[in-house]
Formats: sequence, structure tokens, C-alpha cells
Amino acid sequence: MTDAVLRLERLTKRYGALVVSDEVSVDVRPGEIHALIGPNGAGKTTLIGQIAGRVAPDAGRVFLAGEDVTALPAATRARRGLARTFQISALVSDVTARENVVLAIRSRSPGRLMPVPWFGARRFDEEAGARLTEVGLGDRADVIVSSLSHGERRALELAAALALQPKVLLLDEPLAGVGKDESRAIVKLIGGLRGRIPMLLVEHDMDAVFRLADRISVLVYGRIVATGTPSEVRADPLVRSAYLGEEDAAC
Amino acid sequence: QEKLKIGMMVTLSGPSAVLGQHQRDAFNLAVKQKDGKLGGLVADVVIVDDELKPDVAVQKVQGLIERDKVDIVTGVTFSNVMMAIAKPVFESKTFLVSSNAGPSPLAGKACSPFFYSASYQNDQNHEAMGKYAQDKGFKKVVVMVPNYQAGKDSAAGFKRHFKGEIADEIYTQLGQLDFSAELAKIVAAKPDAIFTFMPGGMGVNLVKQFTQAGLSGKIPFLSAFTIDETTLPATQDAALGLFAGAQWAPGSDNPASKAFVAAFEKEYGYVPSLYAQQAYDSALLIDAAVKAAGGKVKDKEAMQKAFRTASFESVRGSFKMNTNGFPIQDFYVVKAVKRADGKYATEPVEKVFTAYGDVYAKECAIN
Amino acid sequence: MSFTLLAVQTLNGLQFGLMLFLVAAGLTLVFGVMDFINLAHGVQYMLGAYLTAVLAPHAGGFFGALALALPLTLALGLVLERIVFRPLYGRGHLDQVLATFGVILIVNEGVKLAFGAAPISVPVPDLLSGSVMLTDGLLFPVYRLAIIGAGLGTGLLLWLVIDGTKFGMLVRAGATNAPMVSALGVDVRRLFTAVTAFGAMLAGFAGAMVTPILSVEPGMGDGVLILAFVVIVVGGVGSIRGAFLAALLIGLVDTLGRSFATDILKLMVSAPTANRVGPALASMAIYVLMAGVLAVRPGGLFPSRSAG
Amino acid sequence: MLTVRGLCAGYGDARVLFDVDLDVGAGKVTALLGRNGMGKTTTVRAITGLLPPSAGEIGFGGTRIDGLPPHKIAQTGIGLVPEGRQVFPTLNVEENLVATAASRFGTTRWTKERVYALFPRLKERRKHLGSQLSGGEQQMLAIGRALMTNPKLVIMDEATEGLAPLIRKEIWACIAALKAEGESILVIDKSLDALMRVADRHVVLEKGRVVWAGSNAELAADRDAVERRLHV
Amino acid sequence: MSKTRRDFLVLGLMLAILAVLPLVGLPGWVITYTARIMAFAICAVALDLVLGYGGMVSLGHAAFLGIGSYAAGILIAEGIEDFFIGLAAGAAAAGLYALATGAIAVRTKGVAFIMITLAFGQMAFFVANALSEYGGSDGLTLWSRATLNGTRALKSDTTLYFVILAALVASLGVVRLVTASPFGAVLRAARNNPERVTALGYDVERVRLWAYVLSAVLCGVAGVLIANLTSFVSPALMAWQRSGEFIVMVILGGAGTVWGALAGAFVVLALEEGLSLATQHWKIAFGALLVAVVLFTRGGIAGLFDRSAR
Ligand SMILES: Nc1ncnc2c1ncn2[C@@H]1O[C@H](COP(=O)(O)OP(=O)(O)OP(=O)(O)O)[C@@H](O)[C@H]1O
Ligand SMILES: Nc1ncnc2c1ncn2[C@@H]1O[C@H](COP(=O)(O)OP(=O)(O)OP(=O)(O)O)[C@@H](O)[C@H]1O
Ligand SMILES: [Mg+2]
Ligand SMILES: [Mg+2]
Repeated sequence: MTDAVLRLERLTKRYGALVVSDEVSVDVRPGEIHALIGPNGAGKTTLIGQIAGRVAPDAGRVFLAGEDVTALPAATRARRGLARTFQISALVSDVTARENVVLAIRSRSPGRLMPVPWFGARRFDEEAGARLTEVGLGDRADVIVSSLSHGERRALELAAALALQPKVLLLDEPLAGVGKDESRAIVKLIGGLRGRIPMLLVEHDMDAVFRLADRISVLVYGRIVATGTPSEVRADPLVRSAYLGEEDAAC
Repeated sequence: QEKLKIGMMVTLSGPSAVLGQHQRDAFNLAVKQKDGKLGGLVADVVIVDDELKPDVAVQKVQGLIERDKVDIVTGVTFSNVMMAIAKPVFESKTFLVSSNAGPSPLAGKACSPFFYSASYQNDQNHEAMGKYAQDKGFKKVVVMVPNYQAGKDSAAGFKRHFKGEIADEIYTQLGQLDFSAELAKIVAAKPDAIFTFMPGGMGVNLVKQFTQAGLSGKIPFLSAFTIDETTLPATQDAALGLFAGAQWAPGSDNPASKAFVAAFEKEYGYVPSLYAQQAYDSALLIDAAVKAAGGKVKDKEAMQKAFRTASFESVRGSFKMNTNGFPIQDFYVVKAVKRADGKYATEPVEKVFTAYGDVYAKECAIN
Repeated sequence: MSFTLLAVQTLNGLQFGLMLFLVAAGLTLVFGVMDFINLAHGVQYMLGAYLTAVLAPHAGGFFGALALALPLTLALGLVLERIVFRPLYGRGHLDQVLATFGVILIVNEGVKLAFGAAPISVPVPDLLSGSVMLTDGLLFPVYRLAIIGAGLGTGLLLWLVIDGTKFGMLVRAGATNAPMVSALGVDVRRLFTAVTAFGAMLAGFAGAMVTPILSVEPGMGDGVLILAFVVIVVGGVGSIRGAFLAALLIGLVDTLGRSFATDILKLMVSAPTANRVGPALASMAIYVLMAGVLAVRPGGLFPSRSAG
Repeated sequence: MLTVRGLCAGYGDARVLFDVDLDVGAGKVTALLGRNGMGKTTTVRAITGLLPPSAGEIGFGGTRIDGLPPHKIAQTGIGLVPEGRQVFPTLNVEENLVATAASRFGTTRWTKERVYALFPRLKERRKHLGSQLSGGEQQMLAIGRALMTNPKLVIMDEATEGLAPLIRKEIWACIAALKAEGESILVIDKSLDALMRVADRHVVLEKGRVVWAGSNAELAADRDAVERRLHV
Repeated sequence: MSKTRRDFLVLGLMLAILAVLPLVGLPGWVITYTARIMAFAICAVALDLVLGYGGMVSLGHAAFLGIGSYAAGILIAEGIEDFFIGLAAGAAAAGLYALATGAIAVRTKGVAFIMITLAFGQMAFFVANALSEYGGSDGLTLWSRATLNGTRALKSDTTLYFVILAALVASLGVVRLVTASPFGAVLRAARNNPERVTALGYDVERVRLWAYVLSAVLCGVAGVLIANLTSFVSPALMAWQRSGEFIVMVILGGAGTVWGALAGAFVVLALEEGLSLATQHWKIAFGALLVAVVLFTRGGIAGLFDRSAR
């Protein structure tokens, strides 16, 4: 257990009477892709928020590489190696896609807040271009984000997170809104990172989840109800009824 | 023909614009009555608005001096503006004839042979009220003034001659609108009288709220620059019977004053205030001085002498120039009344000081 | 500092707070709910006051003038909306600030041109004049009770309209995403016009209501505008309940500060020092309160409508 | 019901749509397909008036609607589930539903209750603000909101994005049910399988041009070719 | 010509005109008036750093100007007349006040930021009003200007003019440098989407705070210069209306542009002077102009320029 890169210990979060995280304990081991699935409103995004430092938990702790980061602000956690994507795209919309990625790359460098112009910029631009190509945005690098299509923005989210070269990657529905073909590319990209970057993957696209995940945890209304290998989880009757659904419902 | 160039700087914007308007109108009236001439020279009057911003005033006065090449700067509604422009005006050896502001430094340590006032020294009207309160035998008075320099000077001026107990000293915020809290405090202190200094809109609000709280007639209301013709049109009946200290009132009983008030009302349709009277007298003072100097306005020495000794028929009755350039004059307690024609005005009730000079003159080194 | 004085000052504070709320009400609607920074709110308030003061002698007194001033301020609001506001709904706050600031300059100076620089006012209407005896020797003017009533009434009305009606929902929805509202079949432009005009009328109403106690003069809306913004920000932008409570809180803090700060200081330091520091502190009280609230809760007391 | 002919549109100087033709028959479902950034959403924006078309004709129920302001277009009976949900963040769930609710053509088929029956989760969250909902809950709300305008034509731009598989199935079932009720639907989705089950016609966009259009049966026959269009 | 190249050309031209102005025999009041505008322009340029690039609309910048001028004024009143000491003191005092108050202010956003900066500005204003030793609300007349290396060189308006021009050029340079730097990129990105920038590992509040402090320091410098130029210091310099005027300058000129703030300062102050000479009711004309600029241009004067150049 101690070798987990990311470990959540009984994280609890309430919004009024609503318990969004109910003593959630999950861990992500080195190199593994750990998928988190569950119905809408189960608390997946809120959990990612608590890990990333955007939402303060009411109780419980977050460990990153064995170190308690519960009290650290979001920016510090990001610099310690926690990168995330947002379910609802949150990008700097008045600059180009490339600049969004450059901002991420520069965040790793000591000159990240230099108050004078920085002359290593070209290198960053090139690296950003490479990252964008990985997610299929190679030819869209110099388009202002606000004129990117929805799916393109989703892909850019991923590129920016990867550019941080994180220790752990938190992905909140990286495939939502992404076209089928692009999805396939991103699944391939994520799969290719297996073994290198451990990930917590939230996704409703079950094909992708079952293809990518090493382990799956199922979150239902704030509680982890099952954790296991994809085949274990797929076979779990509870998961089938609460999440995957069996027969067609009528409206 | 030689011209007399005069720059008139008054406050014409913001809530206090009405004070500047009275000064401007009265000055213009005087010039008009003298067929556009002062001291025999054609008077070219440039009017500028200081916006009640001292640094803007400095800029504008520099423009008056250097661009318009004025011989005399007159007007100046507020003391802080006066303090800001004094230095550049004096340094350029231009004469400064105040038609209102009379800050104490200019009367004392920082006095200048280029400065002459046709109004008063800031403390004096307050002193008059203090003396009056003392004479009337009030034992316990609450003083309420806005929390700025003129307010503090006012309180100090009042206390100079009033020896009774100051039950409370209330400093309100400049520009305050609502005085209910202060009025409640005053009622609780049960004073024999209150003394206040609330120029402009503050005074209007205070007077109305004082009367609405049912205090008018119960607690004598002594004031300075609060009840005058700039505020009476707004306070109307609410101010009736309240007192103020002044060197003049439209109801003053002397021929020059009566003529001035009549002409002013005919020209502008409203009753002149003491601000108007002071500006009018400023014009008369300039007229007399330039005449005495034989029209040689560039001869600074001659002009200084002329200002010092100039005699003219002041609307206020007695007027004599003190060594520091401020007047020696009489002060009255005045009261708001409704005139027969339905307009509101103040009229003298009682003379408090006769031929009174200010206390700072002795600190002034000119002689 | 007797107990009755404290009680009276509390009442005064509440009354002052309600007066602030009355002024802030229209701004809560246009800025808080609709997210349009309308600095011209202050001059609309001033216009309401001027119309009342100027019309009173001809319209049979205060109430007649009030009855005329309301539709007139509404109409002026419509004109202003048509010319200045409408093109700016979709634009950033900065443009709104600059344009409505321009409107302030024009109206302030225009009013001076039209009605002179001298303060004017209206006497308290007979119906509401006089005072009621609260405790021994302590009178509370009836008109102030009327202000309290007007403040409460306006608050209630706003709360009902904005939080309880479909109209209110649409306004709130339109403020955050106007294109979406129109894509769902609602004429957003007409909606906004109605809101800004109504906001102008509320401002005018506040201005009219204060004429019997405050002087009517050019620029009278400027300071009040700032106070209204303080109220809204302390309460939490967009929250009517917040604005209401913040107005009361500010009224109380300001009034109690003015009444007792110097006296309390006198217990600790010498009288001259207290006289010097006390009033400065009292004038800062509102700002200190605001800074304090925002330091602890950057979104105000009731940041209920966090957009985004 | 809806006929689009020669539609051209763009943002500023950038043309995005070129001569797009599209039909949705009464009581029929048409699917709009295409990769990311090919102009699907732009087509929707042009139809709903959010982006005035630069050329072309759009007819709905026999009248021309191009050039009308968005609210007029909506009032002719078009309900929109926009891309990216766009629920009103400062309104609670119930307010989101009723604020723009309308019943313009007599019968009120959709009520709050029916939406809640479709999405019980929304009922539980009734008093929560739009901004506090989870992504999937917001999606449900956006669908419910559009239905509450009781439209003749519903346009669903990626309506199943972010929904859990169970709910997604329900949505598809619901679309089928709506169709059975005589509702016309224009749907954009990336799941070709699901689309093939409900849609009557399919239109494929590529770089702003219609590159394939045909019936469900034609698609089944031509599936490989179309799928190739959808991939690079 | 690229837009940036053209912008710098415009800026260079403006500064060149300012540099030769005192040499062409203009009357003294024009020189001092221009010097005054330049001093205010420093503050406008500084405000643009936080407002235009950082998206923080500060309604308290006049306080920094005032603090700077009081620091200089009080030193002179106390007999410490050296210009550079005054400059350092003014910059430091304004910077420290910004550091202390900004730490709280940067946590808020939008109108709350406007109001909280107003609050801190007002606090400084009231404190200055209570400084009876230094004139209280009436202000403090400086009977002499600061000394430059022990000489009275600043007594000459022209010398002071060039000192102010140098400070203006320096401020423009500093703001340019900072906005072109990684720091500036983060500041701008945080204006658009602070959440994203935080997720990328940047401490948004700290970035904003330092921008705010830097801006205040520049304004403090402007205050020192104004104090010397007008030989007068008063709380009126810190009135919130003045902060509003700075905002108007920046937006009117074009927020977040190369020369917008500078142009805005000149247009606002020159119009105020020019229009007020023409008519007493100049504010109507000025107000109408503001409305027109907003309605008919995008991005202020600089924006107008862009469009006509296209
Ligand atoms: N700020 C908030 N205040 C109140 N309730 C909230 C808040 N944020 C989230 N919630 C509620 O918490 C629950 C969990 O939300 P969360 O976004 O974590 O769900 P999720 O698992 O990510 O769902 P989805 O798959 O739909 O994105 C939801 O019911 C949501 O309404
Ligand atoms: N607001 C905008 N300004 C400029 N260009 C835009 C804007 N919105 C979209 N575009 C461009 O128009 C093209 C079509 O975009 P559109 O959103 O219609 O694509 P889409 O087919 O809906 O894609 P997705 O599946 O990603 O939602 C894209 O190239 C996009 O970059
Ligand atoms: Mg989620
Ligand atoms: Mg799309």
C-alpha cells in the first residue's frame, strides 16, 4: 500500500445534507491506470476536485507519493506533480492552443514567473507543438481557443495536462465530446502512457474504460461500492444494475 | 486702452458649486454696475472652476498667471484650494484678493503683502457665535462640525470666547447626509444650545432633520455658514428662527447693502448670500485700490499701499484693512426669516463684535 | 452611554440601513441580478429627487409629485436604455463603466444647468409630518417610519419578483447566458429593457422618497452610488436577501460607529486624541466592515449565486 | 418539417459552412454526423438563429425562419439542447426547467413532473443551483429544459455527452419514444450504433460540406464508406 | 507593418514629441501642465498593468499616488529634501501599503475587488485627513522643492519636466517588460481563467499581488513627482473620484495596449482643460464623448486606431 503514488484516506465531503464523498479511500499505484466509474452525480468530479485541491474535504487525507498534501493549495499540488483535466473545459480562451500548452510547460521551469522576457521561448513552442500533435491538434496549434470546436477543446485539456509531465494524472472524462476517431487516438495515447504516468481516469465511455483500466473503482452516491479488475467489475451485479444498465428504459 | 486682467477662481462643480455661483454673479454684477471698468480700467475677468481639487487649482492658477497674465486673482471658495494656490500666486507677485476663504496660516505666519481679503478670517464667524453663547449665558453647549480642517478651526474659534461647558464635541463625516444618530446624541446630552458649522448640502440636511426631530424651538441652534441664502431656498421654513454668525446679511440696514441686494435680486432673481456680498466687496476693493494706485497695476509697491489704505463703501458697513490683509469689521448674530415677498433671507439680530480683527494678525511679520 | 441611547441609535441605524437598501434596490436589480454595471444609477436617483422637488409645488405637494416622478423616471430609464445600455449588454464591464460614467457627467451637469447649483427640497408632506414619542423625551419623525416602510416594501417586492416569478428567473438566466435564453424562445432584449427601466424607476423612487429629509442638489447621487455598491458587494452580488441584510448591517455599524466610537476611545486615550481618531475611525467604519467581510468571505455575506 | 437549403455561415471572416442541405421530416429523426470541428454545431447555431447565416434558406413548418431572431425561431417550435449543456448557473434545477417553459401549440406534453419521471436524479436535486450540478446532471437538465418548451422539433447537440451508460440508454429510449409521439428530432452524437437504431436519415459533414446523406438503410449498406468519412 | 511594430512606432512618436516640447519655446504653463499630465500618465500606465493585463479594476490607485506624495511632502517638511530619498520613500510607502492591503484584495474578484480597493483607498484618505500636523484636510504647502544631489535644480520647471518624462519612460518600459515576460503571460492568463492557471501550478493570488504592488510603486513615484511639481500635498489627491479618473483614462485610451493608457491620460486631462476653457458646462461634452467612444469604438482610442488602420 505504501508504494501508492496517490492515496486517499477516508475522504469525506458534504454539501448540506448531501454526502458527496463518504469516507472514500482509493489508491493509484505506480504506472497503473485506475478508472473511477459511477452514475451521474456520484461524486467523481468532486473527488478529483478534492485531490487537486480545488475543493476542501470535510475530513480525510490525500497523500501524494507518501506525503500528506491535504493542506496544500491547488497550485502547490500541481507543482508537486498532480495534473488534472476538467470535465467542463476550462482553458485560457483568449490565447492560442499553443500558448495554453506553453503555460503548462513553463510551469515546470524555474523561470516560470520571471518578470522579464524569456529567451528560451522557441524551445517551449516546439515542445507545445509536439504535445498538440499527440492529441490530434497539430494543425490547430495557433488557433485562438475560443474559436476551437468543442471536441478540439476537450483534446487540448489533455494536452495541457500532459505537458505538466505529472507524477499523477487526474482525467475527468477526457473522451466526453470528443469525436469517435479522435477518441480512438486519445485512448491510444493514454494507453501508451501506461506504466509511465499513473492515472485516475473518470470516464463514462465503457469501451475505453475496459480497454484502458488496470483496476476499476465504482463510486455510487459518495461510496466506493466495488474495486477490482475490469472483468471483476463487469461481472459485479450491483455495478450492472446501478451503472451499466441492462434493459432499455422507457420514457 | 490699458486693461485690468482679473482671474476669478471659484468652485463651480460638485455639491458646493452654489457658493462659487454666488461669488461669480456678485462680482460680475459689480463690474457691470461700473460699466465694465474697475479702477477706471476695462476689467477683463476670466472665470475658472477649481473643481474643489487643490492640484487642479494650482494648475489652473498657473494658467491664469502665465497664459492670461492676470494682475489679480480673486475668488477662492475653499481654504484647501487657497492654501494650494497661495505659493505660486505669491511667487509670481500677483495679487490675491479673497472673496471667501481665509485660512489662518495666511493671516499669521504665512501672511503676504500680496494677499488681501474682502471676507473674513476663518475663525471669526465662529468666534462671534461663541461670544454670543457666552453673552447669552448658555452653560452647556454641544459643538458639531464636520471632521476636516475648517471644521476643527470652527470648533476652536467657537471655544475661544465661550467659557461654558462643552457637553460634547461631535465630528461628522464631510458630506454626511443623515444626522439622526448625532441628533439623538444631542438630545441625550440635554444642552442649552448647539453650535454647528455645516456648509452646503450638509447644512440643509441637518436643519431639516433638526426641525423634523422636533428640536427647533427647544434647543437654540447657533451656526456659521449653515443658515444662509445658499441653503435657505432648500431648508425654507425648517430654518426659521435658527441663528448664524456673519459680518453681513441681506437684511442689513444700510443704504449700500439695500442697493446691492435690490440690484442683485433684480439681476439674478435670487437673494444674495454673504458669499455674494464678499465677492461684490472684492470688486469694490479692487476698484478702490486700482484707482488709488492711479491705474498703475504693474507697480506692485503702489498697489500694495493702495490695497492697504483703499477706502470704499463696503456693503457690510464698517471695513478697515488690518496689517495682515484681513478686514477689521463688525460681526452679528443673524436669523433666518421669511420676507414679505415670500423669499427666505437672514437678517441681523444683534451685533456681537465691533471693529474686530483676527487673532493671528500679531503673528504676521509684514509691517 | 445609556441603554435608551443605545436603543435609539440602533433604531436610527436600522432606519439608515433601510434608506440605503431603498437606494441599493434598483442597483441590485440591474447590476446584481442582471450583471450590468450601471454607474448611472446614482444620477437616476438624483433625477427622481429633482423631479419630485420641482414638481411638488405644481402637483399638489409631495404625493402628487411622487406619482408623476415614477412614470417619468421610468420613461427616462427607457430612453437611456435605448441609447446607451442596449449596445452594451454583451460587452465587458469596462465598457459599461466608461459609458455610464459619461452619463453621470452629462446628467449632473445638465441638472445644474436646468435647476441651478443651489440645493432645493420639499417639505415633509403633512400626512407624514410630526413625530411619535418613543420613550421619554425621545421623538422619532413619522417620515422616517415611512422610509422604513418603503424600504421593507421594496425589499419584499423585489424578493417576490426576482426569486419567485418566472420574470425574475428569466432575468437571472438572461444575465448569465442571454443567447441561450433567446434560443429557448424568450425575447431577451425586451426583458432587459423592462429590467433597466424598472431599475431606473426604483432609483427614482428612492430619490423621491428622500427629498423631504435630504437636500436635492447636483451630484447628490455620487456618494450614494458608492454606498449602494458597498451594500451589494457586502451582501453578495446577486443576492437580494444579502443586500437587505448588508444594508441593515452597514446602517447599524455606521450609526453606532458615529455615535459611540469617540466616546469609547475616550475611555482609553485622552480626549483630544479620541476626538481626532474617533471620527476618522467612524468615517472608515463602513469601509473597514467591507474589507473585513470580503477578507473572510471574498464573495460577500451571501455569495449564493456564484456564476460559473 | 425542417428544410435547409444552401446554408452558408461562418465566424467573422472564416467561412465554416458551405451549401449545407438538410431535412428533418415530420415525426422523423435526422442524425448529423462528422468529426470534431466539421461544422455540426455551427449548423445548429445557424438553424436556431444564434449565428445568422450568410446565405441559404431555412424553412420550418412551411415558413422561412432564416434571418429571424433566435426567440422568434424558438417560438415556431424548435427546442435546443445545446452543446456543452449551458444550463443557467444561477437558477436552481426547477427554475431552469420552468423559466423558459412554454406551451405554444395547445397540448402540453411535457411538464415538470414528466421530466422528473424521466430523470429522477433531477428531482432529488430540485433546489440545487445549476452551477452545483454534476456534469451529467447538467446534461439531463439541458434536455429537460428543451422539452419543457414543448417543441415540434428538438435539436440535440451531443445530448448524451457525459452521461452514464444507464442514463444514455434511457435517453436513446426516450428519443425513440418522442419520435413515436410524432416529434421531429435533429440529433448529433458520436455513437453511430445508437443513431442507426433511431434515425431515419443521416447527414455527414466534412469541412463544412455535406459529403454523404441518405436513409438509415442506405447507411447500413454504405456503412464502411461512411465510417471512413468519420475517420481521418 | 505588423500591429506591434506600428504600436511601438506610435509610442515612440508620442514620447519624442514630449521630449522636444520644452525646447520649442512654449510658455511655462504649457510645460508644467504637460509635466502634470505625464505624472498622472505614470499612474495610468501603472494602473493598466493591473487593470488591462490583470483584469483587476482598482478603484484605489489615487491612494498610492497620495501616499507617494505625502511621503515626499512630509520628508521635505521635516527638512529631508533629497529628491532620491523622497522618491525611494514614496515608492516604498506605496508599495508596502499595496502589499498589506493587496494581500486581502486579490482574493476577491470583479466588483468586489473594485469595492475593496476603494475601501483601502478611502482608509488612506481618512488617515491623511486626520494628519493635522501636516495640514489635515487643508493639505501641506511645500515651500521648496526637493534637492537634486544637493542642488536646487528641480526649481526649474523644465528640469523637473525632464525628470518626470524620464520616470514616465521608465514606467512604460517596466510595464512593457513585465507584460512581455512569463510573469505577464501568467497574469493575463489568470485574468481569463484563474482556475486553469491554478491547475497548471501557478499561485494566481501571488502573481496578482505582485502586479498590484508593482503598480502601486509606480504610482507612488508619480505621487512624489506631483508633490514636487505642485509644491503641495493634500488628501484631495487621494479622493476616490481621482481613482475613477485613472480608470477612465485607461479604458478610454484602451486597456491592455501599448500606448492606450498614455494616450488616455493625455486625452482626459487635456480635454478637461481645453473644454473647461471653452465652456463652464464642459462636462456635458466630455460625458457625451465618453459615451460615444464606448458606443462607436471597441477598446478605446487604441482600438479606434486599430480599426481605421485595418
Ligand atoms: N458546490 C456544490 N454545492 C452543492 N452540491 C454540489 C456542489 N458541487 C457538486 N454538488 C453535488 O454533488 C454531487 C456530485 O457531483 P459530481 O460533480 O462530483 O458528480 P460526478 O460523479 O462527477 O457526476 P457526472 O458523472 O455527472 O459528472 C452532485 O449531485 C452535485 O449536484
Ligand atoms: N466562435 C467561433 N469563432 C471562430 N471559429 C469558430 C467558432 N466556433 C467554432 N469555430 C470553428 O468552426 C469550425 C466548426 O466548428 P463546430 O463547432 O461547428 O464543429 P463541430 O462539428 O460541432 O465539432 P465538435 O464535434 O468538436 O463539437 C471549427 O473549425 C471551429 O474551429
Ligand atoms: Mg463529473
Ligand atoms: Mg459541436
